[in-house]
Amino acid sequence: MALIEYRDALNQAFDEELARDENVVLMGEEVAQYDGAYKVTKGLWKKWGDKRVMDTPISEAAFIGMGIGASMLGIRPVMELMFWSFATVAWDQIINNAAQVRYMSGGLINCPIVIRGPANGGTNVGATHSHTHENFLANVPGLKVVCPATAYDAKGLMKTAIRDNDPVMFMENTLLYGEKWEVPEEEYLIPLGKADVKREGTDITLIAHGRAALTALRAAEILAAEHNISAEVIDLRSIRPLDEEAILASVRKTHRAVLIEENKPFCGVGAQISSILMEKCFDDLDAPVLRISSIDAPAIYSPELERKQLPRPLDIVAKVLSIC
Amino acid sequence: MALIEYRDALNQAFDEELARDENVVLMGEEVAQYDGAYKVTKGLWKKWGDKRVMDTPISEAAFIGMGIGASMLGIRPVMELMFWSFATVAWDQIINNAAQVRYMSGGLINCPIVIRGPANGGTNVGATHSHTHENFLANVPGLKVVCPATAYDAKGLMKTAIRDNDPVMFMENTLLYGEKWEVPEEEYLIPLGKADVKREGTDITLIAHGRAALTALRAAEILAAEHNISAEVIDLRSIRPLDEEAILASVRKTHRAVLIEENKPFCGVGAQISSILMEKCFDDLDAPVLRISSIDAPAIYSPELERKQLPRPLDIVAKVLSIC
Amino acid sequence: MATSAKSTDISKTDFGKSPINARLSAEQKLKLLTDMVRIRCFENESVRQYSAGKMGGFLHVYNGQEAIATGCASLMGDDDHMITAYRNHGHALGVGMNMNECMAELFGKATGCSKGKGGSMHFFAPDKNYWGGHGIVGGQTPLGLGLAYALKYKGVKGAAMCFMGDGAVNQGCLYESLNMASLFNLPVIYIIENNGYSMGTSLERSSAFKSCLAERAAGFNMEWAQCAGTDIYEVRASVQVAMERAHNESRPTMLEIDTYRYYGHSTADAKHNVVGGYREREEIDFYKKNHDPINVFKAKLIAEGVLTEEQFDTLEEGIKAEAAQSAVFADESPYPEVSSITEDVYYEVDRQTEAGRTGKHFFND
Amino acid sequence: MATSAKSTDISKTDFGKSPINARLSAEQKLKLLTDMVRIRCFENESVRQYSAGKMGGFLHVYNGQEAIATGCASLMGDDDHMITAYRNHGHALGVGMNMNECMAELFGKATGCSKGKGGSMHFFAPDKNYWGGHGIVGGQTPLGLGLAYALKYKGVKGAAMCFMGDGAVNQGCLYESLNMASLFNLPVIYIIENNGYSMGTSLERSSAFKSCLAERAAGFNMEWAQCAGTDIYEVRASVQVAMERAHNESRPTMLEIDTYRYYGHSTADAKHNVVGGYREREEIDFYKKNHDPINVFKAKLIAEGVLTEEQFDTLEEGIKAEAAQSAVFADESPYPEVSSITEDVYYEVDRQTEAGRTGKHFFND
Ligand SMILES: Cc1ncc(C[n+]2csc(CCOP(=O)(O)OP(=O)(O)O)c2C)c(N)n1
Ligand SMILES: Cc1ncc(C[n+]2csc(CCOP(=O)(O)OP(=O)(O)O)c2C)c(N)n1
Ligand SMILES: [Mg+2]
Ligand SMILES: [Mg+2]
Repeated sequence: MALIEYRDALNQAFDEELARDENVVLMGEEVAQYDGAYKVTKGLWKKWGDKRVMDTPISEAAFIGMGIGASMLGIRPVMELMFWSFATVAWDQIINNAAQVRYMSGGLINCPIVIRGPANGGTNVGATHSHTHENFLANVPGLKVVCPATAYDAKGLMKTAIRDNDPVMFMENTLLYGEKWEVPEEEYLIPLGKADVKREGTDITLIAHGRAALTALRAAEILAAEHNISAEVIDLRSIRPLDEEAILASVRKTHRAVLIEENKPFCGVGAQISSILMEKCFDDLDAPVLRISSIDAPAIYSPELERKQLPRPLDIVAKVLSIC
Repeated sequence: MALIEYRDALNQAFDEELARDENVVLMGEEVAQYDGAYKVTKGLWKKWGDKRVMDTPISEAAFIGMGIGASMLGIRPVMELMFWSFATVAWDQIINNAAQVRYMSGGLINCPIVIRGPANGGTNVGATHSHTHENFLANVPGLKVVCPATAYDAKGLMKTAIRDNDPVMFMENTLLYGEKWEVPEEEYLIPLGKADVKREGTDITLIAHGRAALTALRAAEILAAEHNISAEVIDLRSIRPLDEEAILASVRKTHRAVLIEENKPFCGVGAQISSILMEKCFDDLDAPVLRISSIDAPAIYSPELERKQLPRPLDIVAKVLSIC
Repeated sequence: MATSAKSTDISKTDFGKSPINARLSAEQKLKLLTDMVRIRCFENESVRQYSAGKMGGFLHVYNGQEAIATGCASLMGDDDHMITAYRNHGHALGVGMNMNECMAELFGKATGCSKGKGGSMHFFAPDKNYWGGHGIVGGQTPLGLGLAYALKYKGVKGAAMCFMGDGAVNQGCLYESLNMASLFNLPVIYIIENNGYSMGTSLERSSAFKSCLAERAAGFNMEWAQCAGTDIYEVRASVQVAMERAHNESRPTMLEIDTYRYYGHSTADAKHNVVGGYREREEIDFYKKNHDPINVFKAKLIAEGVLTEEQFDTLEEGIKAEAAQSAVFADESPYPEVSSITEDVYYEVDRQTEAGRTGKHFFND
Repeated sequence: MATSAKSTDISKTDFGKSPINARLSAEQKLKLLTDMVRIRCFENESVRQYSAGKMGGFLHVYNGQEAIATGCASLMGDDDHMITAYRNHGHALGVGMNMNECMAELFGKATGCSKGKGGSMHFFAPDKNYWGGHGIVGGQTPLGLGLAYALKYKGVKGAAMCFMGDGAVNQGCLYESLNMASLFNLPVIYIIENNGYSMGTSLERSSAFKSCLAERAAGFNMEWAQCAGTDIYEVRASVQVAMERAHNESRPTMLEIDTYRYYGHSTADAKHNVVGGYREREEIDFYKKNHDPINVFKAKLIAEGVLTEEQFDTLEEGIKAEAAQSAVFADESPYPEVSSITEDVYYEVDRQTEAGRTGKHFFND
């Protein structure tokens, strides 16, 4: 298996799907001639040309809406938001058109669109550029939400997302673009709605998604090495659909859980998982399920402090120790 | 005490605050000459004139943004969204400007704005017009979120919201505008962040906000009359700040809770409350905390069905009976 | 608004002589009239049924504007598409949807075009190239762009007509769309149905413009035009220019068509025809008397010898009966099952594909 | 882009003779030059410090555009205000912010103008009528409208200058704002700093327009103009017209000022000056050689006898030292405390008012 960057894994997914289906088209700001602000679409415009890989003006509402409209006629647009943060200006198109048009038409219209881009803090770009919308978007029935943590997952999930006939919100991470993972040469797909047990364990379950899953893995290593605690790490990968079975099975085994996310706490993904565990694992729990999220304030710019605003391995370790 | 409509209670609040502070101004679509789409601002344009009560074009992004900009210079705008659903087109202004400008300026800039309007389903206006954004907005540090259930609360909270120096998202309900409650003649204020125990009880705590609080009250009556169960009903009134103390005190007394909201379930307000109870009342609970929200799909138009999509008293009763 | 100075004044030009109209057969002309009357009667019936408490939510009717939807729909070929806002019954009937599925939708019945899920604002018929029916003001304008984009992508010679009201022109995504339409040479036709009001706000109180709203497109290097919406011949002639531009040059157009609505904004609008309301009763009467698209066209067809008064009465009677019958159909139709609330949310779940069966999609418990 | 056909070509008109410039004292003229040089030196120092790893995030510098912020700021009276996008260091220094607080902000230090919370894109100085510094493209345009609205509401004779780039004109809220500015007669001046590129996209690839972008305002019945941004005299003369319109008629203006950026979009932009990148090195050299606002003004002042080469060198040396010193200041300043992460979120909490002490405002535990 080749060791490749997260961005290149995505790039391969686009390239393969562009080849597979002539209705797939990539669009967004700087995705074509500039190769993408983060070079995720590098070389694709050169290879596939203007028709399949297209630069847009800085008009997120209109170009996301254009993608939605095109998808209604059978095009399969893969739309880049240079940052998911900029979805705020296209919010209406996503929430009211992509998510609702199938329903309001009684199932007559489909919207096979992928909206993608990085959604993360931690890069010192300030509050307006560091939003993580996965809890908002997964609240909306009609949307699917995916947050891959590794290159392998990113490629397999992206290919599936492009083939999915529902609108998929695909959240990448600028801090991961340059990280490398093993990715097979042969084609593979990863279903939406399947969590990945990234580490097996018996004493406690750490549930996370996106980059927080990697932070949880690091915490699990420390817990094993320094505290003799065996933590199971579940990477949700997809937030909606959600792999509830995997969550329940693990917690029923370990009887304890800590939920980690880089989102803000109030009504975050962790709140939803906690409420599921409350309802379905009440008698299985030996301790309260605890949550860690980013410190509850807008993303601070100061590099020194933003590092501390997001969950770190030792924050997780401390929470775990408080209930183990 | 006079028995007045929810809409008139709000109207009084506006009138009194317009009189009290010359920087208060009401703006929105049809709020002036048309008296408001739901007549909440009736008579105020006639009384206060163009300067204080102003109609805007159908440009939510720009007029909400205009209000935010004006508030930075000391104006205290009370902005109507004809429906809170239309906040989707002004999302960026709310999330990135109103919520973040104080933070990003290191506290140099304040944003004393109120954004208000009805936020509810149940009126058969379809999926795009029935959004309840309180969980989304309360996720954003920098914003405050208020959801009054009665005329009394609406007036007292609105007056406080207008005087508050932070941006307050004020969510009303078209189904309640025509309902009547007792409201004192003399001036009063209700602090943000104080829940109201709308009914005392000993066996279970029902926690809700907005119209769901009234549904919970009706359920409590049925529980008392037909099942001999004494339910305490807590109306959160304000979602952020949240009266955590009131929630904890009640559940530590009753040892059981059901959370009711008209929002969609995934990452709803109930998820947050459940996760708080998980963390802080784990040993006090005699049964899992359960949640009720609207049926997890876009708001259906069909009047017959939409009635069933939102939580009804008997839905609550059934949930309560399952754990009592 | 001065009731005399508007460009809805009957034009000096005889648009019946425009090639697109001159080649119409008598039958085709009667079809145009019939389609307008069908809209009028359907709307009247729906107002009646609304008053009788048969539906919920809003009802925005199209009375007075019939020449626009009918004229535009009549120009559509196999690869031409249409999308509009919430005042959409006229467009729906114009493209050929039947009264039963439309009335049943208003009643919230399972037999409605959207299975009772969309309601008055959300009629759809993709099989007739009709993409709705959208409730968020201006929200359909990028979708219209997307339809045009898809047509061009697929290499077919089609146009996407995207309608909006005079109030909707103040939603920003429209201008983003105009820029992209012009920049990318997309065959979209933006049509402003300017009925002079957005709810209770007159055009003058909501918009700043030079000669008209459509002229705003000029700044985006886009062709624009304005015409009157009284005479369906004029509507067809004006839209045809844009259609040809779309088909032959793949260039967009913004077209403003002046019109008038007889009813209030919706059935809830009590201020549209009362003293102290936002418009005078005389104004409404003026339009009904001088600019009614059905009366005007009827008179033309009688003058052309294509129609007699008696034939018209028969026609109208038949259509009224059809409309009344649609209410019976709607009334007798079943409501959707409660289980249907969570259907039509996800394609993959509805089809129970592998994807639809993987993971939890709904979260009530 | 043809490097010769742009309106940045040095104008035939001698704007030094415009009343607003003719009445400048020698001292005031030197102040204008000084301010431009201060921006240039600050930006050069910040690029150096960025390369040295002293800051995070993005750094968008203003080199090449100095005449605009400086010229505009020089026209501001007590009731005139300014707001702009993320390329905002020039405006900040222009209104009189000092280099220390700006450089410290870039370093993320507690002594920064925004206490290290805003970073490069978010400088603010309300005491100097300077409202930032905004990172979402176009997001500041409604805020600028709000500043103008507040000025009018309070009855003061002021203007709000709201800046944006040539890429930002394709955000819809700008057009909503233009309509409201014109409709409500608000004293706002929208200034497009057209540097020919939005990131890697040239003007021609992002926008459809007639003669220029500002002309789009015409459709909203708004005055508009275009001028070159090389000669600060021209900038001042052009902006002054809009200022007077705002002050005396309470009417808005859209003004497009042609300019050029020497560096990439941000320090992360590796494609702005390489073969196969989005612009040729010759183009950059052409602008530096023929349109550098500092060189052009320096030459004018020397010709006017207000300045000598030697004086300029001394001036520049002093400013370079000031910039270097600001980096020392920033470097030696402390980082904010971790506890400050949750400060400046809520006014009421920061002041520990009754409201700030009621209910739970933060939810980490
Ligand atoms: C974004 C948004 N804002 C406000 C509304 C409420 N609203 C519905 S229709 C309407 C007036 C629109 O007028 P116009 O565009 O002229 O269309 P007409 O009703 O005249 O056909 C308003 C304000 C909405 N649906 N969406
Ligand atoms: C809504 C939004 N979309 C995209 C971006 C990313 N972005 C930041 S600056 C920029 C280019 C803007 O160019 P222009 O307006 O010409 O300003 P300049 O950089 O030339 O000063 C882009 C695409 C953003 N910050 N906000
Ligand atoms: Mg209208
Ligand atoms: Mg630019």
